[in-house]
Amino acid sequence: MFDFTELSNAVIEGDNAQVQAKVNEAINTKVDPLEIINQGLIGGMNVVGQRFKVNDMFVPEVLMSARAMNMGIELVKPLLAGGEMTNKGTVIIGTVKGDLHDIGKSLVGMMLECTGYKVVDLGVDIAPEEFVVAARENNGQVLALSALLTTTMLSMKSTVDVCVEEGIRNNVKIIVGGAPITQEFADQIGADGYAGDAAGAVELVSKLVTEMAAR
Amino acid sequence: MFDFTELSNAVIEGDNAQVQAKVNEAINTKVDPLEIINQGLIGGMNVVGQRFKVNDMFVPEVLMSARAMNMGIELVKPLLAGGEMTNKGTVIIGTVKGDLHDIGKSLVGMMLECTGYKVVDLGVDIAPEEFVVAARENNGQVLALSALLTTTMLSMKSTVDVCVEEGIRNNVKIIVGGAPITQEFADQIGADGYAGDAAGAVELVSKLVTEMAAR
Amino acid sequence: MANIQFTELAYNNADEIIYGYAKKPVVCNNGMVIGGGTVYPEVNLTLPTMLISEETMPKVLAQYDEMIHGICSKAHELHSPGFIIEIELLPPCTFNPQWGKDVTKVVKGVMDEYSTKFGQKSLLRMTVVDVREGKTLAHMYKGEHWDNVINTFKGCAEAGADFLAIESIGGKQLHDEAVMNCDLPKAVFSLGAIGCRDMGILWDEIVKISQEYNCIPSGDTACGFANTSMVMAHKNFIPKVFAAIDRVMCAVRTLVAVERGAVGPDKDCGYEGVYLKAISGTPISMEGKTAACAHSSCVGNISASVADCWSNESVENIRLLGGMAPTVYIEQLIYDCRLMNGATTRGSAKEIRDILIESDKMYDPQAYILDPKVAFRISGEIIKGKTHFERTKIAAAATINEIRAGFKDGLLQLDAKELKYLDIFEKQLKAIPDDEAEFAKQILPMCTVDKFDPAKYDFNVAAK
Amino acid sequence: MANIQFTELAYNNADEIIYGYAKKPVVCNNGMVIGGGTVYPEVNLTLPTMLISEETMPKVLAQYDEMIHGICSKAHELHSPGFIIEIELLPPCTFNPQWGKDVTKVVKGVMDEYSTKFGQKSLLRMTVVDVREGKTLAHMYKGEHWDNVINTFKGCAEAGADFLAIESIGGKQLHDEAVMNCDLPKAVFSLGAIGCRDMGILWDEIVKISQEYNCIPSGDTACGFANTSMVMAHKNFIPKVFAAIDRVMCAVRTLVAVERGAVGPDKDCGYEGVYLKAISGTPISMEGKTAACAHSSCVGNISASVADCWSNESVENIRLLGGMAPTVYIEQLIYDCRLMNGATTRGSAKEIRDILIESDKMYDPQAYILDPKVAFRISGEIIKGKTHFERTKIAAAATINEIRAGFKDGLLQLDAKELKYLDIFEKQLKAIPDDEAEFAKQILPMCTVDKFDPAKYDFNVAAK
Ligand SMILES: [Zn+2]
Ligand SMILES: [Zn+2]
Ligand SMILES: [Zn+2]
Repeated sequence: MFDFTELSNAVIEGDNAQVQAKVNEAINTKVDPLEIINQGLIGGMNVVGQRFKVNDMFVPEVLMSARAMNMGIELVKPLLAGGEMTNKGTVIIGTVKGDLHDIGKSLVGMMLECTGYKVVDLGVDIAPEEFVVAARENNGQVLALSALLTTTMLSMKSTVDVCVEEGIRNNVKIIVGGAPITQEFADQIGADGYAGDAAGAVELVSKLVTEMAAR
Repeated sequence: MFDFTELSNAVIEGDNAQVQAKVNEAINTKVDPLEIINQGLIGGMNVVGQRFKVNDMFVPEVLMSARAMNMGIELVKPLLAGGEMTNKGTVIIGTVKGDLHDIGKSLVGMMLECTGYKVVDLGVDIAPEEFVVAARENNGQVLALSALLTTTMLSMKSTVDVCVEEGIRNNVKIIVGGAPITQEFADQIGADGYAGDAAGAVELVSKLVTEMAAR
Repeated sequence: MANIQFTELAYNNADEIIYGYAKKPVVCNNGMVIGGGTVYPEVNLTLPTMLISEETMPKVLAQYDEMIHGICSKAHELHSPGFIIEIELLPPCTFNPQWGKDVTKVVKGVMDEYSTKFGQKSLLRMTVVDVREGKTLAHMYKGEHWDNVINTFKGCAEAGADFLAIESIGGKQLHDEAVMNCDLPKAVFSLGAIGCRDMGILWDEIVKISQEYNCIPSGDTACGFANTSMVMAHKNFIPKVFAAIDRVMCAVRTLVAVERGAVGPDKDCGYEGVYLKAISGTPISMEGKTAACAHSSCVGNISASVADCWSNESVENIRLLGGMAPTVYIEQLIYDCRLMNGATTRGSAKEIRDILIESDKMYDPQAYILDPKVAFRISGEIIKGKTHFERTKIAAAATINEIRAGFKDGLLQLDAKELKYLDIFEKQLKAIPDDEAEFAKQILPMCTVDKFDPAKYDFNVAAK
Repeated sequence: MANIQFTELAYNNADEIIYGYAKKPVVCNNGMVIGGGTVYPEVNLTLPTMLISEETMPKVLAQYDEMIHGICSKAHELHSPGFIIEIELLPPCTFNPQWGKDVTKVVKGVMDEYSTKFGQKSLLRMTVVDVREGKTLAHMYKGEHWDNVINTFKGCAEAGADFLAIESIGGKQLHDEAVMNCDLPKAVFSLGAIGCRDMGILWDEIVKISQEYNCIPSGDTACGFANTSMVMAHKNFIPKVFAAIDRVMCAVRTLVAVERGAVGPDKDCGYEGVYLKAISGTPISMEGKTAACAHSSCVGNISASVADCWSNESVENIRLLGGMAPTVYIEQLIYDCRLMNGATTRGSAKEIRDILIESDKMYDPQAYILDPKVAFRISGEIIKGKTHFERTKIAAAATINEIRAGFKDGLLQLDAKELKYLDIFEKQLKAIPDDEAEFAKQILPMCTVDKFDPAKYDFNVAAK
């Protein structure tokens, strides 16, 4: 069996050159492409996620690792059979309409990527309709809405409402977060969950995606 | 016409002896008993209420005035024809079940008396059923509920609910007050009003009683 | 059973009395010493609006768990050398002693976790609600109400409370009436006769329980008494001088806990703690500006001048922009304490103390009588009294004299209405006979049974 | 138009820099002098969660009315010699300049009422939101967004604002990216090149409007910049030393307001105000422990050491046990200020200042660089730079040196990860060329248009 330790370590250290070298080495020794991704690349990224959670790594370091991982995945992708899953699911993330706060949302996206989800980051000031379109186009399982202003958190409700109107509400889980958001508010607007921080969001997404798979 | 100034002043000063002397003087000169009450006694008490509101009188002084007024009313009462109203309406007041806070509620009762209402003070720790019984027995127009604890304010809801069940909800206005209470909470539990202090409670009762009369 | 009679003050002069140091520091098992030189933050927290029932208890406990985690982690982050958590149980948690015990267990569990993980030192004060009131109360010292109070104390002690405390209410209904009517004799009776007697009985039990479970009997406050006056005065419902006199009279009552074996730190909301400290050397918790979350105050700074713990009184677990309110308040308290303790390290504690005193004393007689110099003088008078009744009377008289003198010397602002009431109270006070039994015979007929029922207190005029 | 180049510090030595006094005090029409010896409370308040729309505007205004009444009446009750109210407008009230004006009118109306009735002195700071961002932004200096900002300033000024302020955001998106990646060169570019340039254009307009309407151009803060770093560092997402370096670099940017004619008091959430005061003598508002309602802080006390106004940053109009939160917070601020001003009266202000400094400086580089002695030395370096770009680079380099020295001398605690990043940042900094145009040419290709679009800023590499 191929030893993925060095590849994983290269991801953890965000060392692009080393990731490239190790991925190519694995490809050349005919390792199953999916294993390269899951055990080598995502495996390393999981460690990064854990370390970040206990304050052992800073955000810039995690971002470097994520970039290294993604580069590795791009190298492997051509070898995958069509339709093979390289991720645990797809999360559409964005800051709701009227709100321009970027960082919190990006951190959640980053942590989700660490854990093996595909993340479609729509950016900030996203209208309900844009969320719906993105969910449809990317076959997203989870919509993650962010708001930092007490004046814009009400846009979250509109987004949930539009999902109902557009008939996609049963196909996606909707989660909300941001400084002024509470579990109570999440319940009120009919969201499926609330998380207080990026780590919580990851746990929540895992829980919801598992639930959906079990249906 | 009889000059009520001295009688009113005696009420304002809480001077029992002088109130007694002046009421008797009025009775002896055949002044209309209702006028003695309304112009002389309640007239003086209205001034007291005003002064208290602008911090010109302390509670003990108001209580002395109220006692003097009530003593005067007792002197006049035997002369009234049966059924003649000596007050603007009847307010049943009490602190709700589970709550033993007395003073705030007593102050509201005091201020209502100042303004010419009959006040039936049930005391503290009053069950919903007791409010209903008292409202029926005294033909009360307003139920005033007090709570000081966040854990007992929920008893206010039970009281409103029991009024509905017992079929008296349409005959009484229900108002709520106390430190943790808000207008929002009042709306939530289906009360007719909320007041933040004793003066506000008086205004609120006046408004509600006027509305009921207009029906 | 202890029965100490304090006939001398704990301090030789007022200048010795200062925050952070008490003549009789309380040494705790984890190494924290209250009154040993460091002022510790004491954070108080409570539930947001919610029902407490068998059904909601898991939610209730989850709330406490969340609050304590927030507090401990903030204290650790801000390098607090130690802190105290006070839980004032809500009535259902005393009516159901097991619930009070469960709360204690959860809270102490989190505190222990931070102690083990990070060496974060903390102490837990459990304050049982005195539920001995209401229509169903049969007796103050036996029956359901009494048993619930006692069993809740035992449960909290067993579950790991470091300090036991209570805001006892014997005589409170009568005192409420006294406040509403500014009836000083009735206040003297309710405090000096009923209240002190009640506290003696109650605190003998609390001290016994503390010994049994190896925790510390901390203290009582006149929350139901002088704080009622304080709130009424703050709203301009009664004269401020009544509230000031009432506060000092309450010192005699609150001191009974110490006479019976309580050792401190006395509870935060008892501003009469200054007198307790002056007389007995017991460390005290105090609250002021950083308790504005619970009530506005005219003693925002002066209350810190001789404090050994510094408290926020009470804050609900609601969300502010910066986080949950209990976490916000531990942060504020920690920084307040850093300032005071930093001054101690630099040798300028007395200067800070005097600045804190001067900040407030001029504006309100309730602040004025917290000046340790004033408290020292009045305390010196109080201890001359032979009985609680006598001491309570002396407390009132001495306070009236001090307030008058302070006004005359231009150290205290008072308007004409306040001055008028000083005269009224002086007259009321002089009308009280020296003999307690005689006084009781005079005043009892003026007390309705619903405000004070002698039978429920085993109160016997002749026996007094 | 003003264009002051500060080439000397306002102070001869660090020991002169102290709270309450600024070299260039701001004298207001009502007699209040900011930086003239008294620290004034500056209370900040905001709406609870609610929709702001044409329909809800009456409710919005009623909220402001309630908050200001509560604040004014508490300030009067507590004998505050004066206070400042800051309203940071919410975005809808800048997108609709008339709404911002209406809010100003209501707020100022209540303040005037208390001034007339009780002689209660107060000043109003209106902070317009910089809405120049988002998908629909066509240009920074023309079009709808720019017009809304300018018209809101005019509306607020006309409606009675005493001070105009803003937290401008030119270059913010790029800076966000710099923070996330701990990319010091990109931060230098966003602050020293883009931000400073943007503030020049913006503040020329604000100063012009202030002159026209006879109000005071107060200042800007790096809220969108260094406070983002601060929050990220507080969560352990980035090294604290990055946040400290970023803070000092921001001083160069914030100072641009003063170069263009702003006179202070600088806004509360700009901790770089310490540098502003050292360099220009402008009075500053600061926030610390009593702003825990808005965010936790590692500079709870040290931030007060040289403050001229003392703020709570922001609190929503929600109910605490003791009353509405804005009223609670003005009370806390008033007592904080009483303590500081009382010390000034007694001649012990410097002692208090030094206690405040020592309270925090050791625990965090962000606190360390607020020590006026450190700020004085770094400021002395900054003013040697000829351009904003050069000054920003110097700020970073000098801060790295000071932090390193502080650590070496045992004055500042830093763990190994922080020390490692000091080296990384030093290396990053050394890689930046001295020539600004060359630097811009290097860095622009690394900036995507969605984070920084030169065309929207009229940004021209060659012209720089
Ligand atoms: Zn209390
Ligand atoms: Zn800000
Ligand atoms: Zn601010």
